[in-house]
Amino acid sequence: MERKGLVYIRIAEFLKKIGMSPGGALMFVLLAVTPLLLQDEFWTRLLAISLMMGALAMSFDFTAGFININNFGLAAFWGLGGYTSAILAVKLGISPWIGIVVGALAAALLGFLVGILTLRLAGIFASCMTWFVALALMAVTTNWVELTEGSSGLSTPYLIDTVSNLPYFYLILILTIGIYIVLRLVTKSHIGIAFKAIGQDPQAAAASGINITKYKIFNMTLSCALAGLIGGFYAHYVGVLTPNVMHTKNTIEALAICYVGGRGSIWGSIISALILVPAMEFMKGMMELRLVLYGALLILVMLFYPAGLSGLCETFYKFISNKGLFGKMGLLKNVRGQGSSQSSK
Amino acid sequence: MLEVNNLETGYSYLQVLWNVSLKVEQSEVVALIGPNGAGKTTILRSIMGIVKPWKGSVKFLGQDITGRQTHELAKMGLAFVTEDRNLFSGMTVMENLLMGGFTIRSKEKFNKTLDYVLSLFPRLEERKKQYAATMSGGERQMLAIARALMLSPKLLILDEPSMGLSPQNVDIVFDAILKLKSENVTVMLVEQNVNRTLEIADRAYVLENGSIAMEGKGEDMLNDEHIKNMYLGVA
Amino acid sequence: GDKGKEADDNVIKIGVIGPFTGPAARVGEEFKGATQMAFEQVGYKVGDYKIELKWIDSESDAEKAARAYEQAIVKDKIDCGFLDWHSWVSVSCMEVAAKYKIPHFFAIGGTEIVNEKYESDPDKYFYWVGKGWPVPEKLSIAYVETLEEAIDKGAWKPRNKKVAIYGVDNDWGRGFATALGDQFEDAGWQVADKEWVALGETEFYPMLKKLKSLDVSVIAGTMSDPPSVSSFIKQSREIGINSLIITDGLGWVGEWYELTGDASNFVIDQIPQWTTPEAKKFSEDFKAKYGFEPGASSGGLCYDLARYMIKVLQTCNEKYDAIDREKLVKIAKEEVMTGKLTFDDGVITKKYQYTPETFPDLVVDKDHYIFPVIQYFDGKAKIIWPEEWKEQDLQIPDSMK
Amino acid sequence: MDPSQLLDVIFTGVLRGGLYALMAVGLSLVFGVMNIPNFAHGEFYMFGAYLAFFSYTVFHLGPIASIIVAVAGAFILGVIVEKGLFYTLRKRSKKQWIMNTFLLTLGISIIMQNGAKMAWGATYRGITAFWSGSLKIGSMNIANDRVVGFLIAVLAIVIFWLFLNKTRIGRAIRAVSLDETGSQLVGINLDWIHTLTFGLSCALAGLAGASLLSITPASPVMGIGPLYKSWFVCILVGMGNVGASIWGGFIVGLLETFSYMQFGAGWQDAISLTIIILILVFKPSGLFAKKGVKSVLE
Amino acid sequence: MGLLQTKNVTKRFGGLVAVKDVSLNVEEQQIFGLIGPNGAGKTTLLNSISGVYRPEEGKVFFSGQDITPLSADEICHRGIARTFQIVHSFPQMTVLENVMVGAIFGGRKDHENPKTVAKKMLDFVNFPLRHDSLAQDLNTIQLKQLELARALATECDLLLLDEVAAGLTPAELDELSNLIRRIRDSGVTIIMVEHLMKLIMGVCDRIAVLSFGEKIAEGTPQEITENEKVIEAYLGSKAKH
Ligand SMILES: Nc1ncnc2c1ncn2[C@@H]1O[C@H](COP(=O)(O)OP(=O)(O)OP(=O)(O)O)[C@@H](O)[C@H]1O
Ligand SMILES: Nc1ncnc2c1ncn2[C@@H]1O[C@H](COP(=O)(O)OP(=O)(O)OP(=O)(O)O)[C@@H](O)[C@H]1O
Ligand SMILES: [Mg+2]
Ligand SMILES: [Mg+2]
Repeated sequence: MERKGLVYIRIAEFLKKIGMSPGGALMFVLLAVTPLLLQDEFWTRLLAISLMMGALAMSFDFTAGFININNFGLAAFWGLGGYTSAILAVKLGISPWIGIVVGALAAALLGFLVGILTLRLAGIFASCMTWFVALALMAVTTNWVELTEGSSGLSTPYLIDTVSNLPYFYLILILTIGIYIVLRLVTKSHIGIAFKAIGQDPQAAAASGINITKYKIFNMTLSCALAGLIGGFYAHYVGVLTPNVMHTKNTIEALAICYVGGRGSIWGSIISALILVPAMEFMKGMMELRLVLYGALLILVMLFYPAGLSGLCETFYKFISNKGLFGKMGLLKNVRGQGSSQSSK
Repeated sequence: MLEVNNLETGYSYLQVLWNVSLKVEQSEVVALIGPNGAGKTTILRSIMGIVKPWKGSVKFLGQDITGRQTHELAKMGLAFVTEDRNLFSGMTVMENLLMGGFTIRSKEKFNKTLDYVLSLFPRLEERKKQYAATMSGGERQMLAIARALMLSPKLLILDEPSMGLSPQNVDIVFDAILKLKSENVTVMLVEQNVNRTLEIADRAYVLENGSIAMEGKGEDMLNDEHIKNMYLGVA
Repeated sequence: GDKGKEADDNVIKIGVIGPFTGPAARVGEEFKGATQMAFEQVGYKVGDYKIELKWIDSESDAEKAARAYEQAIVKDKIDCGFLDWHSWVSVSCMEVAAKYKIPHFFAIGGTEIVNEKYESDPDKYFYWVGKGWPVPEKLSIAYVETLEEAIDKGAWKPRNKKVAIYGVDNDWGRGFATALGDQFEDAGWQVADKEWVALGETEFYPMLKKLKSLDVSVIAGTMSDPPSVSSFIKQSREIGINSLIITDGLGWVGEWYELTGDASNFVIDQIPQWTTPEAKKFSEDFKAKYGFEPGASSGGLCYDLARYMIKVLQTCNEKYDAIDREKLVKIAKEEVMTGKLTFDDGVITKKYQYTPETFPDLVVDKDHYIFPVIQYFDGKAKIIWPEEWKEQDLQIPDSMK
Repeated sequence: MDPSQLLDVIFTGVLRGGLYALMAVGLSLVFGVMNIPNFAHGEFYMFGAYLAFFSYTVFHLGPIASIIVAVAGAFILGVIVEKGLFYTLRKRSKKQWIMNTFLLTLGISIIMQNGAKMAWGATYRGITAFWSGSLKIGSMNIANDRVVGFLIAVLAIVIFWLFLNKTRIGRAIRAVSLDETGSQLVGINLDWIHTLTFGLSCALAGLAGASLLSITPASPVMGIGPLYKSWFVCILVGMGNVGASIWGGFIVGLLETFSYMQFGAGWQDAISLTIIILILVFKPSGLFAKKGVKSVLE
Repeated sequence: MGLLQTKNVTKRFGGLVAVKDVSLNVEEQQIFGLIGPNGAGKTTLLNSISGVYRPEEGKVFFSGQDITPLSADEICHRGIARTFQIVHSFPQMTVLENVMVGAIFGGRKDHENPKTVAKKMLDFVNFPLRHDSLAQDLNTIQLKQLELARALATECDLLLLDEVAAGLTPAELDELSNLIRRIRDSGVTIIMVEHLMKLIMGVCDRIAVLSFGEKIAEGTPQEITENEKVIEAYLGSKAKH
């Protein structure tokens, strides 16, 4: 018993170090084996896409939930990553594996510039600035036909020469876990506190010695880089890119996932993506009604539980721990207690 | 005129007031004093319907006004100058006063009130065209009181009117209150400047930890040991 | 795997891809109506087989379409696929069809990118059996021929041989208009200007003023969405454009005349017509049934292709006495691609036929797949080309004479 | 660009700007007074267009009557939405108000778009013209509908401006936009003003949709374009600044027409957006914003 | 030469000259009072020192170095902390985290554990509530204490206080003056803006008076109370101290 407990604590400590709670790790493990158990291409694909949207929503959350700028242009950075990688592969024959990284760098560069552009802006103005940049980027992508093939679409090579979805699933799973860990580590560190301080009161943040410029730009750059990375994956998974990937409706999808998941938690985005994306898929037969329900869901969440899923979990957790339910399971309480107080920051 | 009976209220789950009862009679200046966070502002807010009372009732001119909406109360003649002033910062001084007279329909009456208010605060007359946002703290306070007076209120409620004002401006505010008193305007006043407040107040209540701890005449209070220790400081 | 056959042996499931929701939902509705009407005629039966249609909503999005398609294959276990719209949807779904070796018949995503993909690996992408719409340049040549013929015959003396090209800014518009421009140039015309217009744009005054000042004899191009196309026509009249206007796709949507009114007089279009009695009947039946008028090249073409599809099923049943996925692939290879199995009972065009040379495109010529060139007058279309269908000569507005 | 062309550009830009201004005024008003960044504004535009279409073609009302029906209908729908949703949310919690209401309007937009598709299909419902014929102005013929549409827009804006500035209720709306508690304390019924404001904003959008029916036929997704454009305008001049959004409408209209002419239709978005971005870089809170002064009207 | 010097600082807003040609010299370990009528430019002067605004003319020297061109956070790193007249806090963070922000980002690199610093500072200002309460649940006075603790957590050498006493009862004022002295005794120089004469006269070593942006007087409390100009412009004839 003792030994087992120790091992458990060791694992929990390691997980904590990389920004994960035991529950989260368990979830990822479960996710990893699901396709093997299901043996179903459709499910594998659905899960891969859900993870991809979850990862995108996480990078959205990284700005929206921390420095309080809703990046309405996220889809354009996503698309920029995809297009960069695709163009490199198609026009110059560069391997998509390298292309994806270059795509992420390109998105990071633009993110850096947009970070500078939004420096002096606050709230809805900053969001609109990112949005306008995105719309302009989309217009350029559409019109620069020599490079992008415009709206005819650009046929892209596949990342992995296989007919199975499984390798893609594992790739995006690894990407998602990686992104999750990076974002959690950053947001749990002092940098995360700086982000939140800037998001909540920039003037006080500056007076407390936080270099707003540095942190804001860092945040935008990282968030956009991650979106670009996921974009590269997308481009070489689907096999065709049109400027439509940059459309605002894709940003809105990520935004909705993030908000339903709960802002500022990072993990809420993954959970809500894993619920919302499949749910939308299974309601497909309902045609427009499905989207009406989707809209209604957004409204209900905002009306009755704006803190989203993660907020709900936290309330629930507080409720349980107040009742002392975990008290009886001493060990569990210790570890979980730490995890949760971290995540509430 | 105003009667608060057994009022209890708070914010979300936090109860702030316990069984508060107080009264203001016609043409009185009634002061409400107490330490920070005692709940003075909360009492005023519940009178004005900004915070909903959980228990108890508020009566004004014999009518039960518990839980009425703020704008209805304003129409009934209750004017409230809040701690935060709540000015229309994007409007000029003149427009703020114009809005203060929102409930006055008669042009004549409006002009009369305006003249009266401007005569009380000549500084505002000079600054007619300035945006409220660009005025300094003292000027804003004057404007807030002036705007409240534009309602021709039956009862004027002031929440810490001298807070953040320079001594000169504090004088102006207290002079104005005295002037209002001499013109038989009923005033309910929350102040930290206890000394001067008790000097001009007919009666005063002391609020501590959400309930009324003391009640009495202004002058009597000035000489009370407890008050001296707690609120007048070591002189 | 051979999972497709575990279900009821006597049911053939066909997955119909279409943009049933999203920005092109209107096309999706026509797809649905026309496909249903075709299969109703055979009572959803071919031989002993019951036919079941599965609607696969592409939402006009490449990834969503591929996912939906994969779901239909894996979960609904469709035996074959049918139709689609948008080339990018074709490109991503081709991959899925190849992966599961599901034959997919007569997709309408027509532009070059689809052909390129097919040609990159014909064996792999063969499962994308034939396109229901050829690459734009094969069709658009008819316009140039029509005008050249008119000039040759002296029916029209253009003041110059300048043309301005315009197109809606998407795969279709760019592909079509570029091809058209090239064809005009090949015929000795000068392309004075090219304009790309955002989808849904309804403001053309600046562009039209520019075209007017260029003094071209012909303004030719395409726009696929009704608000744009009707605004374009109306505004060109308001501006007083003194050129022949070719608007490919004006008639694509049923209500065009309600939107443009008489501004559409003299406009030239190339579009399948409800010419034959059968065609007219289809259009009327459709309207009676679904409450709106089908466009000939979405609803009508889809109707033909659906009946071609039925013919494929019937042939399969006759030839092998059974229908399943593999047999359909065989039929595709042996009958459809070779040009043996054709469909010549269409309401839109004479003959649908593929040959190994043209594949994945249809044979496009006057005897096969060709749309007549028409000119509109008071909401009616008059065929002005080809010769044998011709109802009248090309008319030139008085102002241009 | 020769002078006559320049004149055309200005003309078209102004015509176009009228619509943008009309839409932007409503958007700006709701943001200024209620702090709601309304992403469903375009859907009320669409709703107005449908109402006008059915009134005109099915119930055979005259053009003016059809437009009035549309305006009234959009107003009523706006009132219902406000009372049902925003009012409810306001009573529940005002935390993170702007972003929460943004998502709320997103939901409304999705529901209205798809609801319209369910109810009326994806078919385009349009008319040739309310007032057929055209007006010759200089070298240009301009369709009567366009001229009338423009006049309606200008008239509506002028009336609305007078309403906000010169009437008691209009001033109350402005006051609410500046300080809610303050306005209650001077006797303004906040809930009533909020509902009225949202209704009016929707009515303006409905008016735009209805009066332009002959140019853009009614369809479920028709609101997206005008929505984007009105957002451009509002951000350009400063969100919540109703007065300036009138000018902003014309600025954006002209900017677009100009880049359209110079660089071709496809590039107009890229060019005009770039210019807007540049302006924002140098004037971060909008062209007409005054430092430290939040104002609905100037 | 003192710790902080402003040399002919002028700050304008459009046509309005909020601070006009003001020169101050604040010695180390001094409590320096800044008074003046409402709108005199006191807050603006503090803003110009702390980097919120950049003065149009004049220079600010701190420990002999020119800090005029620095940004707010750089100035904080140099060792100037401040509180705001209208309190600024991070509403969705806990009290402890609020103060930790100051400790982490404002302090010198080699400080102790930020959490310890934060706790120490909260105790120092006698913060009355639990440290895990959210800042958004505090009242104004508690917020002011919180802000003070956050400013102190940056381990500053110079502390700028803008009307921290507004709204306090006399008893609380006594406590505050003690606190301010204790801060000074810990080695921090203080510039405070205040309207409450009793407090100012009680704790300040030196006082400057602003009126319409200009410095009209400077001296010991005694000198200020007796200065005719000050009485006319600020204290008012009724002042009885
Ligand atoms: N909006 C609010 N939400 C939650 N709690 C509040 C709110 N406003 C005040 N409180 C709490 O209610 C209590 C009473 O506050 P109130 O403002 O009425 O006190 P006060 O006597 O006016 O104090 P002061 O002299 O500081 O103005 C305080 O503990 C305060 O923290
Ligand atoms: N951002 C600004 N824009 C325009 N004017 C301003 C701005 N900030 C301050 N002012 C003006 O500058 C002058 C000085 O203001 P400041 O806030 O410094 O006064 P103060 O001495 O702190 O007054 P108080 O004691 O009332 O706080 C005032 O007239 C004020 O209206
Ligand atoms: Mg109070
Ligand atoms: Mg100040």
